[in-house]
Amino acid sequence: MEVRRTIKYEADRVRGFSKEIMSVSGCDQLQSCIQCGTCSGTCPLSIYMDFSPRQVMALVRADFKNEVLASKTVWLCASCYACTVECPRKIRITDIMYALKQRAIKDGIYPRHFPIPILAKEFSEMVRRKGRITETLLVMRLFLKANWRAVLGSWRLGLGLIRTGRFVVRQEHIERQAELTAMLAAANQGNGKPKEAA
Amino acid sequence: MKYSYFPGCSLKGLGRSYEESLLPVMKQLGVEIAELEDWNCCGATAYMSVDEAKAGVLAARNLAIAEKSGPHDLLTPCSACYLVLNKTKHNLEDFPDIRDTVHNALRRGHLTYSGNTKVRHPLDVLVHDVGLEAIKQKVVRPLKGLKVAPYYGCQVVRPYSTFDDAWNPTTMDRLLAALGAEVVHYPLKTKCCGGSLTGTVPEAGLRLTYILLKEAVRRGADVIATICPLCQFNLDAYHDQIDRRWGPARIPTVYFTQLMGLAFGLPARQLGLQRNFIPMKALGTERATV
Amino acid sequence: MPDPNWQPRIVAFFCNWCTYTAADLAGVSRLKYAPNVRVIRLMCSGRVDPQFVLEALARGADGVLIGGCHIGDCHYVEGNYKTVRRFEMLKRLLADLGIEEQRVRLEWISASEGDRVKTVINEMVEQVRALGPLNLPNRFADWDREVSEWEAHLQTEEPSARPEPEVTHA
Amino acid sequence: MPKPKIALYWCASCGGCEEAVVDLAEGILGVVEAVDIVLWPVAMDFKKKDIEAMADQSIVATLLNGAIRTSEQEAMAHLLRRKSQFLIAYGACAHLGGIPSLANQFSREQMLKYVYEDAPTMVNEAKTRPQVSCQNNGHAMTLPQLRQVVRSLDQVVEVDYYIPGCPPTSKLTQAAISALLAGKLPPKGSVLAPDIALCDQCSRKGSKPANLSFSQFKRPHQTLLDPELCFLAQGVVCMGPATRGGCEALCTGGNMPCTGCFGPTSRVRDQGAKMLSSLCANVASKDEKEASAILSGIPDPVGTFYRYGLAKSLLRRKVDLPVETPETP
Amino acid sequence: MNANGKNGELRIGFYICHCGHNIAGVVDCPAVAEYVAKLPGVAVSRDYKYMCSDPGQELIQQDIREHKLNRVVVASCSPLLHEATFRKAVAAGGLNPFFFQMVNIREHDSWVHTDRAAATTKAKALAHAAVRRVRFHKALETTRVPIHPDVLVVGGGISGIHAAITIANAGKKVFLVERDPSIGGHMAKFDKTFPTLDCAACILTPKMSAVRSHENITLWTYSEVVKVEGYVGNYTVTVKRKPRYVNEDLCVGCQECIKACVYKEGKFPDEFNVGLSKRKPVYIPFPQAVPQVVVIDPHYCLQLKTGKCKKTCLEACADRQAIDFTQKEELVEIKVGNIILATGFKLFDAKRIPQYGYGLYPNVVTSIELERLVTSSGPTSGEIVLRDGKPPKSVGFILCVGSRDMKTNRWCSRTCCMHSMKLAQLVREHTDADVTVFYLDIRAPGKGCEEFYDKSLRDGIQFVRGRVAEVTDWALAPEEEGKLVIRVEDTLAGFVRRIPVDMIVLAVGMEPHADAQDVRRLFNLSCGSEGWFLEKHPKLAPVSTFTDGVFIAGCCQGPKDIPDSIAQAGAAAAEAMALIDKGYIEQEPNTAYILEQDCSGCKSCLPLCPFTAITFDEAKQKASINAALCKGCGTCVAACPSGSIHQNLFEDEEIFSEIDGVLSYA
Repeated sequence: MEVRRTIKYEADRVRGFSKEIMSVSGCDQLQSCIQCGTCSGTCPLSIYMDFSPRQVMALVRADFKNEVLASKTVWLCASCYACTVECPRKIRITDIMYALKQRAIKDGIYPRHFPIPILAKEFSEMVRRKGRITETLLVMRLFLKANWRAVLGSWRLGLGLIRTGRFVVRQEHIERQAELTAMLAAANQGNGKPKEAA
Repeated sequence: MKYSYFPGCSLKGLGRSYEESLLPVMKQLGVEIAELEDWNCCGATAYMSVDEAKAGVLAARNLAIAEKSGPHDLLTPCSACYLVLNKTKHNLEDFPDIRDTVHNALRRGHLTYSGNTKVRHPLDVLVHDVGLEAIKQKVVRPLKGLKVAPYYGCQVVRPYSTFDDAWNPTTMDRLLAALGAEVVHYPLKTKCCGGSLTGTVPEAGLRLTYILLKEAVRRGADVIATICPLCQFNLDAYHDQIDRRWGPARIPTVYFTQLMGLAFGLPARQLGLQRNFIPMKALGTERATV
Repeated sequence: MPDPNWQPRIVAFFCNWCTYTAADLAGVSRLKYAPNVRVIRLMCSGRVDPQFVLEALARGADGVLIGGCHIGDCHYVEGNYKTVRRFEMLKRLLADLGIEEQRVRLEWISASEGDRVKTVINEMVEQVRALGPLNLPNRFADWDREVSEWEAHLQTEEPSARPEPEVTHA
Repeated sequence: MPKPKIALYWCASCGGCEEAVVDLAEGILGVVEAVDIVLWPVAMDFKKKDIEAMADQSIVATLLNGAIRTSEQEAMAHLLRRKSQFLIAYGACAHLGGIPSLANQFSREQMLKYVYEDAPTMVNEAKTRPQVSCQNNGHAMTLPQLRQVVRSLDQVVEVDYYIPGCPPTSKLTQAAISALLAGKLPPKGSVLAPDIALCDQCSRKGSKPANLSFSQFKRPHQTLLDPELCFLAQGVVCMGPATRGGCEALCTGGNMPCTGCFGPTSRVRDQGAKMLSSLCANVASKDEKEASAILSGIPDPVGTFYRYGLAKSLLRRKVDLPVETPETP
Repeated sequence: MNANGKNGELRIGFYICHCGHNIAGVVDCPAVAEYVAKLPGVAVSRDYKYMCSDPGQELIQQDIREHKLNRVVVASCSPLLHEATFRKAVAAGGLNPFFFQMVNIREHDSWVHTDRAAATTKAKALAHAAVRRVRFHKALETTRVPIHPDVLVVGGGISGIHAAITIANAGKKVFLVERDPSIGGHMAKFDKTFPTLDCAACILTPKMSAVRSHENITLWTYSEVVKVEGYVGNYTVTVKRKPRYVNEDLCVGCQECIKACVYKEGKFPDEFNVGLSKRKPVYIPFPQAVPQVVVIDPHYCLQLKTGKCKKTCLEACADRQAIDFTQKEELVEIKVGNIILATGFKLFDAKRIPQYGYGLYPNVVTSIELERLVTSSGPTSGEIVLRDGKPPKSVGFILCVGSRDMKTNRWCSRTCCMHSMKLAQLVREHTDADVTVFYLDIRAPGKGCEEFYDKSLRDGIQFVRGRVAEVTDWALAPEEEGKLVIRVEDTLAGFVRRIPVDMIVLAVGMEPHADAQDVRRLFNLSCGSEGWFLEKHPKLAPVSTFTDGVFIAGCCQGPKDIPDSIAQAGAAAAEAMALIDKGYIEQEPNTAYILEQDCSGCKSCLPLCPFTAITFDEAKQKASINAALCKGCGTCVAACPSGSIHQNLFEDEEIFSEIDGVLSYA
């Protein structure tokens, strides 16, 4: 029988992580979480998560950065905002999930071969280059990156799309791409003022 | 009545039949619609997962263009776009930090946004601006006896919507009733369809879709009416996988605008009904073919 | 030149029943706010004589805050109505005499609104800080320099011997 | 035994106070009998040097009228202060700054520019301005310097007594002089007039209702003034309640509301603030907007409440005017 | 004005209190003492650990004697807390108590600032202000105003009842005014009470009849207070008595009229059974109602609505003739010295949380509805049944419905945990249903309550920690068919669960009455941001308010259980009686006065006084102030254009000197 030690030592905490997350616009309410579980109860996907949303709140508040960023939970959030609307402490849980996703991607800590972060990256890449998304092309890229077997898996779907004339192959794009690129570049410099590590 | 129009990527791709039905319906009701010049992807949920600042800028560019193009509200059919644009609007109001960043970036494109443009969903506009009475006027083929499950999905009613309740919205119910349809009590009307998870994590995403379909069938609906391209795709396109996993729960899912079109007597083809995987049987196609 | 370590000086007149009590509550709740405000307790905001506001400004206050019960809640039925009306005119008078409107503020804060005391005081301190010092005593001195220097000049000009005054009465 | 020496001098004033002295009529003769007038520019030919020649404190009393707004007036004030045992601020201007101190709402530059350039009646292409000093074929000519701030007498030199009014009445002047000569003077710094507000002696007092509140303010020219009824009851601002009596209610008797020339009572630090306070408190509306509309019937608070006393008010002057560094005259 | 009145040379004693660390922790007290020592007129300047302690006060008295002090300034906490204490000390030292001034450097300084330097500077300025101010203080006498011995109690719930009886037993006259047709309030609806499970009716009914029979209690039900004038000791209260169309003196509660009513069956929702049963237009609220007098409901009675009715009730009451359709609403004016408010609370409306399906699913009920179901006198005579009449096999209790929720009510309603456990145990008694309680935290701090929680656990009641997300009627599993499904995260087990039940009980919280704000205005009280009436001090004066002579008891001050309500009612009664037995109240001598020789008779002040304390003496042609009527607001003082009105304790000179003082920066 295989056993795993689950005890946590202080060294496992990444001090300041909770502060960092709470400093994100709209995430400060996390402080007043009472661990009631409304978020998990409301969440349609919590039943597939390794940590429930409530546990994620607890982990963040306790600075268990690595545990949170490595968990599937944040990636299973479909942004339906049910938790945010229902939370009795008015915590913007969905936004906290986003804040966590961003950090996971930044630090490269997220479950390997897990398609969602890859989708996110491919998506933003396509927007950055073309200004618009062409879903079918995006999905193809995703399958190639994440797991090419899926392409075979869903050939029927593909055919169906072609049959119903929903399979677009011409990449959509905007006219003033340069303008957009410049703006996105500017976004990096933030508000001009110095910003604390985020 | 005049509105700027932000189609969003889906309505040019997988969700094109949404646009195909929305535009003629609005035309019938004498609502003027001008597509936003050089609009870009709203960033959807995916971009927000990568970079909050850039996501804000993406969305704000559209708001800025809309504001420049005139004093009209911005009509936004896609739920994701509706949410993202509204969220950005709110963030710009609530958080100075984001505001500075975004304005700073907008300046690079010689754009400004002062927060005037309102982001509106067609459902909101149809029921509150056009009005049910005006819509009833246009109905030539009432959807008599058609049992419809009104499905709103998540992002139009949560969390920024101001025109209906987040838990038990009724706008579409009233609209469908006005078309003569029989509205099925459908308590899952605001449950999540699985979003992009249907593709990325089918065992999770598709199950949500399945539950929605099964419950609609169980409650005797002929068709599910939706207001979001992604919902429509998920509920319509995955039936064979769903059959394999949990058994059949076949029921057509169409855009509420398509039902309006039918009631207004427009031909089914013109409303893009032929693009459905699961076609609208009985009355639906019947009407469609006359 | 504005002194870098200048701090706004604000005199507050709080009514005994609502705002002063609210300030006590803020204390009991250990709320933290800027130390620039000095509170003077009156029984009612209706006791705030416009002279008090002018005196405070003339004596070096950079701002004056008046706090009373919400309209309709006055412990003395309608004292605060009188306050509103006086304040309205006082603001116009001050504007005519070159004192920015944000330097004087009238707020209704009920006994339970300790947090409001904190917010209002912090807001006001920042507003006044943004306006910079009023410091009338200094300005008076500046104005009168033309007199004092001339007086000094006259002294030097006339070193008059002062014989015994011939005190005369009819 | 020599008659006590008396000096009369005028600074920034209209001359009305001189008239008031003359108005003593035969009373003046009594005075002239009793005293020896050593300085009275309006009536007699004495020069500054004559006064300078006198020993300090050799003048028993100087009645100085007018506000102080030039370097020369300051010099004279100091000189007369030194030469007099009693310096008496005579009239509203010396007492409170008077009408001239309404100039304290403007900077010197604003005034000079208006008077020498912008005034419609002014023709002055060269935009010439008075110079403090100028050379003219070898002679240096000087003019007194106009101060930035108009002042009451006691803002320049120590004052022993005040005789209020614009102008003071003969009664008060007479009384003051006799008291002086009789050496029966109240404590130093007193205002030599009754310390009770005008209403006390106003003939219209009885006509004021007990429950008077204001739903509208009218200015005298906007209405036909009732000759008996209390002005406030007519919605016309009358400073009487906030103004020291002793004027025999001449204005209200002449069907004009009191404008406050006698200044506040000894118990009030700021006449205008007090009048404002009592007027506003009695405005007949509990609605902020409505009340403010009613109050807009008083378009010029400074001119209304501080017509004679801006210099001596708590704020003294429009506080944000630029301060120029004094040039030596 | 002579700075020192007739008290010879000025000798001020200054004392700054450390208040342990409360003040000294932030303010440098010795530094302040040294600073003040140098101010003119200061003879003694000391800092001390606890000025309000006996040795602290003794210190002042000693100095008054030894250093011939004629003024005393104490810098410590808020004058609202200890001014009286120190004035007594000063008086005991042989000085007029009003030669004293207090400086608030705790609530207004050390507790709200962290910067030691800034806080100390502020303390110095405030002290300086007081030292300058106190020079102008005069010897004053407090005036005594007699107290009217009668008391008004508003609200006939358990708190009001207890307060009324307590005072009446002490031989004082009490008016008890209740809005509803009967007293009894919420408690009358309860079956049993936690944690003792003794019968609510058995303990309440005797108290109710005691009210009815007590010779010192005047009971006015179906009545509301509409106007309150006056002040502590002398309130004039107007009470509106709504017409019940039945003469209270003639009706004996035989209920013949009810039997006779043209409506053979009850047709209208019965308030007492929270709509679970029906009543007639003519009714008695409930069997033990006090008074036992019939009410006729004008909204439903045919005669009163349409004027067309056989009036069978009149015939039934022919011999007594108690029924009187001509009755009109009447206003009664009473004089009382003290008022006790016990207006209670209202229950949270469960419809405001649609997720729980109240109003949508018939078998989702509120705790009070279940309460009525378990009561033997209730609509089902004690049977706990579903709407279809069958007993439930499983019942779920959802706690914190409308409590601890920023979207509805932030506060904890304090009783729902215990109340729900009580009901859960009763459900176990009456049925063989499985009971699950969904809770956030079980709060059972009261005496015997933790034991009660333990009993519930041992009774086999399931406890799931988690806030229920939703109640639905759609099944995902066979066992869920036809049931109500609760979706919740079992936060202790750590996963989401779906739990099917037959009946769901929502433990709805307490909230202030919808008209709490109006009532508050009526009695000139303050409300907390939530709308509960605000007590004068959360610890030291929990039943007093900022309006002297008005006390609060029970849930109108905040959620509480029966024992706490009764305790408060007792306390309020004691406070009122303390005032009554003293016989008078000392009035702060902060009244305004006019110096006759100064008044010009301009009449500006006359319209300003809401208490008509200012009158005009036509003979003298001058205004004068009646000190007995003056409340000391000072509005007229600020308004007197010639500065001829003064106010004791708040003289212009005192305030001007304070202004100068607070602007001194050292």
